[in-house]
Amino acid sequence: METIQNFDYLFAAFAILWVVVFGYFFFLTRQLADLRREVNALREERESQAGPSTTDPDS
Amino acid sequence: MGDSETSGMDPIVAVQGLTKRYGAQTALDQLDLCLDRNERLAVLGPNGAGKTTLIAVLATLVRPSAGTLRVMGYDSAAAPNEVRRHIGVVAHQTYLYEELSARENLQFFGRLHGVQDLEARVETLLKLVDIYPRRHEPIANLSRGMQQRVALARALVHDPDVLLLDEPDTGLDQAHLALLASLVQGRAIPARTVILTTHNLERALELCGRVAVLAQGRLVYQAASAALDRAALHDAYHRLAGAAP
Amino acid sequence: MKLTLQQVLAIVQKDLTVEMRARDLLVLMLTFAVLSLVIFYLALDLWGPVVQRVGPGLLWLTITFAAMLGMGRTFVREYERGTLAGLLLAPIDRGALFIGKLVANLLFLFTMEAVTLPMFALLFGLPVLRPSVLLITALGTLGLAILGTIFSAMAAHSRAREALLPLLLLPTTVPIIIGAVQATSNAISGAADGPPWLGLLIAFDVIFLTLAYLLFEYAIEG
Amino acid sequence: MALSKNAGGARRWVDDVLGVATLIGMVVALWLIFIYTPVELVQGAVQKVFYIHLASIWNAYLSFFIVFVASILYLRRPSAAKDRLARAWAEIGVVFTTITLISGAIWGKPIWGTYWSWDPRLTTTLLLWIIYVVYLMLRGFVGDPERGRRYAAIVGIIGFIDVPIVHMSVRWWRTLHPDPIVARAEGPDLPMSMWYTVLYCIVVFTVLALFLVRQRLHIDELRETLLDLRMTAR
Repeated sequence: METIQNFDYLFAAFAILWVVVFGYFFFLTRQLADLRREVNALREERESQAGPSTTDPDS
Repeated sequence: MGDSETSGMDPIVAVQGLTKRYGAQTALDQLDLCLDRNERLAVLGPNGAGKTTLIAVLATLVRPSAGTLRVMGYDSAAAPNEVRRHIGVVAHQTYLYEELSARENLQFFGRLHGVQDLEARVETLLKLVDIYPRRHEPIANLSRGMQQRVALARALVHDPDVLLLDEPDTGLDQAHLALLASLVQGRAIPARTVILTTHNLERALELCGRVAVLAQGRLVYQAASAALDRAALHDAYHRLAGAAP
Repeated sequence: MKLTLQQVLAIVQKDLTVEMRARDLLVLMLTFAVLSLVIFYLALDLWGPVVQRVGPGLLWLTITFAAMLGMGRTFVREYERGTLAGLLLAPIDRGALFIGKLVANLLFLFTMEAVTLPMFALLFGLPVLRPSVLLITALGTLGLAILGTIFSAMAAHSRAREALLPLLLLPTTVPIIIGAVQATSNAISGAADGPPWLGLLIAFDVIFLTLAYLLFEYAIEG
Repeated sequence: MALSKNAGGARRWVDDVLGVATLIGMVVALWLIFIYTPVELVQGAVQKVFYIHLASIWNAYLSFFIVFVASILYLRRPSAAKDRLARAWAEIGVVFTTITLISGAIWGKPIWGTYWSWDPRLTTTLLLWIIYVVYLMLRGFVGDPERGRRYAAIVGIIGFIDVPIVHMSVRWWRTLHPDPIVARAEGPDLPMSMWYTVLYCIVVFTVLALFLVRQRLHIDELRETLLDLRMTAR
């Protein structure tokens, strides 16, 4: 009888587990995607202007 | 004090590849430096060139991100307290306690350094920097110039072999600039190795036998004061700092 | 060894002299402590058996917060005026520097408690001036001062300053506070059963002292 | 932690393997928890929270232990990699401590009749959570990044040593009051199927933690790359 009574708590606990884990995972993947995009953009930008600015002024 | 056998071969201050980064900022960049006994070097440079960081790293107050510093043969990472025993530092801040008098300040720092015969040493220094009549007044009551003189005395309290002076002329009047010169040049006291920073070229040439320009964390120009090519120095300074010294 | 002792003494003496002339720190701590006792009494409407039960807790809350206020200032003061660098320039073992600062902090806190405890006894009517309670107070204060000294050195170098100290100190100092409150409670009520809180306090102090002594170097240096 | 320098490519397969393993592992875990293990008689179905609760706290302690070790190593010989490792694990530790706290509270409601009972374990876990949240905030509070890393390492050490002390003091403090715990399915008389499930969950959660930590480390490495790119571009 009791089994049925506290099923909602069990459900809530697991729901929160998934929310936290997936929430964190998506937070990470979004950051990763943003960073990858930025890195690639910068790399391309540098490759396109690699010609004139490769020489270091001093040393 | 400090009469460990350092023959002509051994540099008193030896800096190699010294680098200090603050996050993405590079304050000191692969800096090399070598000073022999009683050699005096003036480091010139505009604000933000890294002068203060250089002094702070040489003083062991800031850990370098890379590179080594040796003073009197002691490595600053392995034996920092040995290095500290041999250096005296004057910085922008006086490192003095406002509530204490000049005499009490010197006594405190003398005790920290384990100075022998402290009483007499403090008396001598107070007279030397011309603060003796006001030795019992709290530091807060003294003018900036007087505080600077006490700071000079504080740096000398343990009779260090090396003096690191970050713009030591701050707040000094004409008469005491002469005092500074006699201290640095080893006329009022025994000569020692000195590194000082300034943005006054004339003072640098007057006080030191060697001049270097620091810009963007690098020593970009070095020369003996006597053989100084002023045009080249001005040029180097101007090009790298964007302002004449 | 002799030099180290001389250095520690120099630091303690210097801190006391500076404080004797400036007086801001002790005045701040004392005013705060007395004020909190009054506010607690008024806010909680304390009387009768309730005092017996929550009194020790209030006493330690007062001590903890007053201590935090005071210890936070000691390093900020050195840092703001640039005298900290002067200390670090000295060829002093960083552990010795820690001990010097710790002893100075302890002496400030004991002075604060020398007024707070009688005030507490007077206002709350609890016999806290017994030797047993004094011993507990000393041990608890030592624990607070140990963690407070290392954390306030860290807080002084941060942008948050005074805000960071409670964040670091309060969660880590929970064992000290629990131990001190329970021991005080037992000493007042004369209860002899329960865990050996006094011994635990000593153990906590020893553990924290060892940790802080070893780690202080990293907290203070540039 | 052998981390290759470039941001993509070669070691992607490790992430893929870990990700797939976690996913499959989790499905199996759910099957074990809900179908394989019997329903506990006293507590009812809610006792099944136990599996994720225990696996989470295991992960939290594992994470903070790694933070502790990395912090010691960092202070001995500072390096950006050790700091990144410590920070990544601390973050994962906080995530799992959060799960532990919430699942514990939800579990407690039908059993104790209240979400929060100041049970010694829950209280210790709450303090643990606070200490490591402060640990994560600390770097942002300190201006010089190098100093921030050093301070974080100090807290990573003191915090970890503090945990058993806190637990001990809280437990002894708690003995003065009536214990509200009715029963917990953690005694030695647990059926074997439950033990297997618990152990299995711990393994799966550890794999999950490894997977998340690797993602977290990738972010830091990419940030570093970005910084390098920007610096050299100047």
